[in-house]
Amino acid sequence: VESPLIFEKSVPGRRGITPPKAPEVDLAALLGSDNLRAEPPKLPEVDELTLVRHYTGLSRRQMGVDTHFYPLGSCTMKYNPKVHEAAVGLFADLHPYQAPEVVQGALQLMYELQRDLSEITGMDATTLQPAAGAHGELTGILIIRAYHKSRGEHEQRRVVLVPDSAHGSNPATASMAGYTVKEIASSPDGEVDLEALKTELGPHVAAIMLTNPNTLGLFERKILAMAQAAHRVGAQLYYDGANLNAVMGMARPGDMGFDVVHLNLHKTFTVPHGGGGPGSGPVGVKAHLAPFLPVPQVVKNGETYALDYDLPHSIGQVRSFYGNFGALVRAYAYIKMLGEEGIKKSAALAVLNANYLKELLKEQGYRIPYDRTCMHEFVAQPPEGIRTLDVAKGLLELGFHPPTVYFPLIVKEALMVEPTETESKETLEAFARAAGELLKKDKSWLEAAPYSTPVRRLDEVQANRKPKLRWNPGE
Amino acid sequence: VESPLIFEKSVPGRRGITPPKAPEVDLAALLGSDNLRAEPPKLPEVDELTLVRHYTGLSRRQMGVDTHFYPLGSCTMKYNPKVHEAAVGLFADLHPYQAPEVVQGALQLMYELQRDLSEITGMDATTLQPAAGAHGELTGILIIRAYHKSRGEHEQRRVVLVPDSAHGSNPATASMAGYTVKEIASSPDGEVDLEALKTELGPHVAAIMLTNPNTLGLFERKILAMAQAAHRVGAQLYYDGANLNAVMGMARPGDMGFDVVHLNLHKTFTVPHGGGGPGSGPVGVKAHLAPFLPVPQVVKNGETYALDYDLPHSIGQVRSFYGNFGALVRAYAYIKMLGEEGIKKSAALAVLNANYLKELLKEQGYRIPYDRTCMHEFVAQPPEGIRTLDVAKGLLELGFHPPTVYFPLIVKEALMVEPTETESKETLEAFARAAGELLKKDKSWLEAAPYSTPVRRLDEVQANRKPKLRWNPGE
Amino acid sequence: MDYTPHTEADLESMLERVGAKNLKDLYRDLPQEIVDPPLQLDTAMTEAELMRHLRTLAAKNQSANVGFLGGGIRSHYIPAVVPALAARAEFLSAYTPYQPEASQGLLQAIFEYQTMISELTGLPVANASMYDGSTALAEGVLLALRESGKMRVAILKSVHPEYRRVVKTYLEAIGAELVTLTSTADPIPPETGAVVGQNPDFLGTVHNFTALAEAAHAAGALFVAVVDPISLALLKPPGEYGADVAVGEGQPLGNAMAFGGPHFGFMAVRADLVRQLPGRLVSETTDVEGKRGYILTLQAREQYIRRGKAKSNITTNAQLTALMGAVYLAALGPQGLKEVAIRSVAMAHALAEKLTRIPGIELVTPEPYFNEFAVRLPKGALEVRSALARKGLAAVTPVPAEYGENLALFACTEQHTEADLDNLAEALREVLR
Amino acid sequence: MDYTPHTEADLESMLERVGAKNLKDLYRDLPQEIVDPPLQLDTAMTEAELMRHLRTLAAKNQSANVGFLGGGIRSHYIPAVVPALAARAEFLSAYTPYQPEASQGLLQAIFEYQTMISELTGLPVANASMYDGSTALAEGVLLALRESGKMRVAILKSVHPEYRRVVKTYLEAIGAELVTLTSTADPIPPETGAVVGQNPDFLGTVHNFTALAEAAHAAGALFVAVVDPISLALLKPPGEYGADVAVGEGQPLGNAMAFGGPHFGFMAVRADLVRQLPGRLVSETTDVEGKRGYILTLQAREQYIRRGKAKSNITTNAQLTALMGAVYLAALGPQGLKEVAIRSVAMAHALAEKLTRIPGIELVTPEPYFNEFAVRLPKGALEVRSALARKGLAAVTPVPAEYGENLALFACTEQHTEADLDNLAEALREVLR
Repeated sequence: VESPLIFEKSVPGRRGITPPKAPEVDLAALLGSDNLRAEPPKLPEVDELTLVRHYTGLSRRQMGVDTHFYPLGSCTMKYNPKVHEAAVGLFADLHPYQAPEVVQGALQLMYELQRDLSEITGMDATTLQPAAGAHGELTGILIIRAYHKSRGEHEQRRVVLVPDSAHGSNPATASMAGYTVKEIASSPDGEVDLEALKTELGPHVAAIMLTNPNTLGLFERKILAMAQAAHRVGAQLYYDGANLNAVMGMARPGDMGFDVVHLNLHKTFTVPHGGGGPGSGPVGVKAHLAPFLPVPQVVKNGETYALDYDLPHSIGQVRSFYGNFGALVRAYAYIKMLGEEGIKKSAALAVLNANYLKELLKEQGYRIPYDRTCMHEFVAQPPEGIRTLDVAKGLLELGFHPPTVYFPLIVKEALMVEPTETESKETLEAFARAAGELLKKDKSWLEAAPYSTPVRRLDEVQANRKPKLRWNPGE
Repeated sequence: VESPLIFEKSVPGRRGITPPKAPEVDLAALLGSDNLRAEPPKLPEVDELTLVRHYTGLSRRQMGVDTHFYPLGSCTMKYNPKVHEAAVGLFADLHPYQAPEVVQGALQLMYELQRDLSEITGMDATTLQPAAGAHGELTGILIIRAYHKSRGEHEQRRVVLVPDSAHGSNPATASMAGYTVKEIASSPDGEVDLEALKTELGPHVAAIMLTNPNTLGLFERKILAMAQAAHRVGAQLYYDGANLNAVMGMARPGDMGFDVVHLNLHKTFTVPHGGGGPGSGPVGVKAHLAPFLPVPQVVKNGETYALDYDLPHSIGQVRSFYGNFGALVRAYAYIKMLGEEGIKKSAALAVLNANYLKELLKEQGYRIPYDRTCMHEFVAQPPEGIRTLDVAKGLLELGFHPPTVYFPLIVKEALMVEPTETESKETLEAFARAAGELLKKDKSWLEAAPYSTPVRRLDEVQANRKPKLRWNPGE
Repeated sequence: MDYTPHTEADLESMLERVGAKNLKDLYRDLPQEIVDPPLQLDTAMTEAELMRHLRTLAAKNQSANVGFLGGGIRSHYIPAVVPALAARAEFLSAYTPYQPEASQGLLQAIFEYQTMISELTGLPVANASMYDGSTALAEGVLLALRESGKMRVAILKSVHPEYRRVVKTYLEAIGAELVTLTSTADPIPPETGAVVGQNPDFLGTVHNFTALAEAAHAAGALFVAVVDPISLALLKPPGEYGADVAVGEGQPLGNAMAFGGPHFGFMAVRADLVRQLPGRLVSETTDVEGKRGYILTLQAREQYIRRGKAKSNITTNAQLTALMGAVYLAALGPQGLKEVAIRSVAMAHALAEKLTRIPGIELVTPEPYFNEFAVRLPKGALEVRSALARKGLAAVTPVPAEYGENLALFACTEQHTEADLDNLAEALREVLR
Repeated sequence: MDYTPHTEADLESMLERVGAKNLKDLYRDLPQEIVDPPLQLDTAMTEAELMRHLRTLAAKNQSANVGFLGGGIRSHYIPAVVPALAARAEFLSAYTPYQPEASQGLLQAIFEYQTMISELTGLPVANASMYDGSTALAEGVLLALRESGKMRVAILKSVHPEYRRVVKTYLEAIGAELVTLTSTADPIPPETGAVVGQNPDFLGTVHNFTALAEAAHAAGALFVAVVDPISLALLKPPGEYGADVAVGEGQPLGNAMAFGGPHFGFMAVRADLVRQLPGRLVSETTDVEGKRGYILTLQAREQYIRRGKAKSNITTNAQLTALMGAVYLAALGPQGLKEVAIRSVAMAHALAEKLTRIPGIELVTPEPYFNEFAVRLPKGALEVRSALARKGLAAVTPVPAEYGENLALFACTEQHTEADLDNLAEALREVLR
């Protein structure tokens, strides 16, 4: 076996870390003999060197932004500054139930971050509690729900409108909040069809969830009109912050007319994705929604920071404690280092990189279904007859992580490309050259790629039909 | 180019880290216009992400103990505990010229380490100043030199005796200290020929430098007699600590009769080798040599620790400040965690692993020129007709770092194998299987190996004839 | 400073290529009245200035390391290998492993993690992680309601109050009802789809939930157990006392307290519930050459495939912190974890004995308890907590008034020594004098 | 605890295989009277106990970060990328790259480092590193003596006193003589093989060594320059003023102060001196497929090949800390390094102005000076250093009496702010009051 499981390296009686000596105690007496487990859990038994080699070895079978260009559309795989990891270390030993007077530094950081995120999004108040983007979505939709409830309109407003190009988390969130989801078709220019939207709008609509720029990388140019139309019928406008990186500081959701916005700190604000989290999904709201934010909020009384649980209209709590504090430290560090100019410049260069790469890919023979100035990302298609999946696997072989594939659903064979602002011109050019080179390869080469990755194409059908979700001894 | 140089990734005007803003100053006025350089140094100009990808990429073109079994004889490539890196971080911000009363923790650590190393080696006093093993050798030999000088015997004692199996650093050190080196042949059993040694001994001999166990991995069984013979003629017995791991705590150089010992903290005491240092080479001495130790020594006055420069007979200073303090922290941590039992057990298991692997390799067809109970390492030879170099390169192909090759010089086609105590039985067995597998390979396969490393066999002759020692722009 | 690599020359040639006059011109499609607003942010810092500023902030905090605070987050020792390995750049800077050929490292690590959680909980299937313990519980409860087709949840009052608040928020969203049971003997209300108990509970008591799980099943409900992962080294796993779903907070497994997050939640279920699971799952499979490999599976449950019909909206979970949990479990092994648990238990019992010798302090947690217990203090808990903080001690987890007046939790870990306990007792004696 | 993986079963089967009764039996060949002596060592600690113990020790130290101490070691800011990249496990846990196919990462990094040192010093060849600045100087002087065939070294008194002490130790070993010059105008004694000057010197003064180098050459000696790497962002490189050998201390390049070590020394020489160089050298070459690669070269200079005839006994050098230096230089780039240097210079001059306004303090460093300067204090330097330490300030590098009474150095870096300078001046004023 090339990469044995840690369980397959386990040897009975072998030890890694030894904790401080446990005293002799009568566990049955202390805990009740009925309550004790008969068999210990079959955890791996390995020495420390074996442990180190195992996980170091696994890391070497893994691509990341630190090793490869990783232009995953809608994921904002920008560089995660190393200084943030040092920053987090300064706040590791704090317990959420310490007395507030001995965690003033942590509270100050959260307070300032609430304020700075409100400023960057153009909102009036922000909660840092949600643990990820989708969690922020749920929080935001629950705030809207509570708002309608407070006005006695909850029973009447049972529909959430979502464009057909939206991230799947939008309709999933609306469902989790008990709403009926209604999809709005995109118009041929890739934007929300304003007239179609207006047709669906009415006093039965609780909210419209929009991503702007949308998942095609296009800015919704009629956004002000959409906001007006929504507000005219009392619907709330929800901003999915997945694509905020395009307009970070350059155009604020609040100024576009949005009432609620969630942010993905792990996309826009450089919290490392970590292979799928932890992220952080703060939610900003306009003043009329502030009373419904989750508890606690961080407040400042004179020179002292405190946790305020006394918000009678709050939707309650969406997570234990105060959110993913470690992620907040990183986002705080990022904002403090960039300042106004750096934030705006980063957004604009994300847009420049995307447009530049779009031109290069076009030149290499890729189709651009919506070919106008894009924002931070764009959608491309391989030439007729070549499958997107094969392009993705071919890119892996040439040393690039592929873009997002087969999303958004409204574009066939979509490649959603988001280079981010931290990539250099040379990297974009190298990627475009590789993407072009693929189109000249034998079809059979392409269909069997990749070749030199730790494994080659995997049998997904087998995994779905007969999932094997854990190791079993003796197999 | 598969792995471009950082210079080849450089783009004029590109920036990585930005320091705090420099004020406008008239440099010519402040520093003298004559003193200013005309051209800036051509350092790389890269952004932070390019920097990160570059060095992360280089690390992925590198083997280490954390990735591979690395049984380099005489190098003691044992596991370097991760906790030591955390430990060092606690002492990073100390300046060597701080007032002693505000660095009492650092001084206490050094004081205790001096004491513990003396205890483990059976010596009376220890200096922590030497920066590496060879540096410790120089220090030790200079101490011996100063001792003879103090007795008026320096002019008469101009010879240092060194066995022919010794590390090259021994004769090199003796030369650096102005001595004439005289080699002693090994006897057929691989040990120093006691009679030959006695013949060479006399009032002209300043010191004998011995490694024990020696570089064949054999304990010098006549060590007590050798010490007696040396002392009888007034010569000092020097212990090269490169192989201390075999007897760490189990048999002390001081008890064997040695007068001076240097340690390689980066071998025996788990300081990471770091690709060739920094290491640390403390030197322990018997009481009669203590007055000659370098300055400063760390001393304890009551409850206070201090640096003592007042040693009138000292050889002086061999390095700025107090040695490689960061390495000392790691060694200190190691000793505190192991304690007496752990230290002895580690040594004994290093010996057990070596003997076990010796048996396995023998079984696979390797020749063992000195086949008796070895210490922490042993010397093997491939079967007649197979070159050691090819075995080494074949092992690389099979995922193992090879042993030390072509050393010691007194064994033809030597493979010096030191598994260390931190390797598991399974790893030793896997290595032996691979070593055996190689012997069954086609000769042509073996002679052309390795195949899948980042580069294949390199042209060493070209590098020696026409060394290219730096990158030059435009090449 | 920022992290963009663009030189002046780059800017010029790239802008020309894309046909824009300047950076702002890239935003020409937008309503111009909203473009480039002034922002009230602090002046940009260099890295050196940032770190100095953060050190100043950090100096305004007191370390709670080796403290006695609990309530779901505890100060266990984190072996240095855990952050050293989990922080490998490839893990840190990777996305969710959608391209399996590029992500075997993470995928294998998740597969191993799933196995470890399955072993701890005694349930056959675990997902790749949840945000934290509280949201894992909320999702576990939603799963039970989906499976049972009912809209009522009965939760023991002894479940962590913050967890109950989070569940309440989630249930309100779908109009389901949350009923609080004050005892395991309370009858289960009709139409209940999920019964929830915590073990050890919020006040530290260890339960035998066998009867409760049976009652839940008899009522047509699923039994959802909230468990502490370290306790599972010693205690009967939820799979053995009839839990259909087990969830918990992963922080004690090698994650820094970090003022409450990020950590990870875990979730394990009965085999037949696998297609109801929220979140990611990794399966073993083979590649075209027959080589073993790992891949995300059963993605039809997830939002990016199933959209409005997904089992949950969860997307990003807590992979890196879950990886830390896995490294921790592998570093300790079954014996190490057991020793951590035993020492924590022993220290907690020793501390309870010392504290209850102080006049005015009485133990209120029913026995048997594990590594944490509640006492009644003769003064308000917040006041005592502050007084101890002034002595440099992190202790006294305040207990909400619904459990009684002036209650406080004390938690012990394997880090504590007898001297630590004496020191706390002495300080508490002084504070209460 | 220890780091051995052997289980009881392993021990049993392995001992049997090697024919030993028990572990002690492996030492049966040794004189039994010396085997297994009792050792007086502290009781073994677990990792948790160790870290707690070390934190206690660390708490007895005061941080010198952003302090004003100098004398070769300074508190420059270390960008987080530097330790993050240099500490990659593959670098940390590798040996000297004797097997080039397994070590291209390190070999390429060293090749790049050699190039950077060559660029900084203006000399064409740099080795892979030395232990530190002082031993690099000692080895540089030995090189000059080998090359010149002479046995006398003339060193300016303004060279760091610790460096002079180390050189003295090395020279005594071979019976060579060390002569101290009090000024660059002093005549060079006959039979001198090496003339040594430091720039900026120990007291901070910047020199134009062109005339001295010429004089050295005229006398048949090599000129060895000791230089500060950060100063070389602004100052004329030694290769331009006639230095044959340039050496220096690498600590300011991204290495923590660490109470004085480990850091690295660097050494660069004229092209024709390459075969006299001590230590390791990496050369570019090609592999059997013509692919570019890197390899250790000219190993015939080294001890493990040449034994008694080697150029030095140096073996282990300071590869990892030199790598930190390389990462630092690449992170800053020419512009960043220049800005670090300029701000350090500006702050030092501003501080000198503030300090010399304090009654009783006078500047003694001759101008021009760089980032460090000496003043005469109205009190003993040790006393003042302690008084400032009590105020939490790390300042006042004591200057040996051979340079004058009551002298102290003050060093500035780019980390300092105007407020830091005012704060120090104010504290010093109070201390001297």
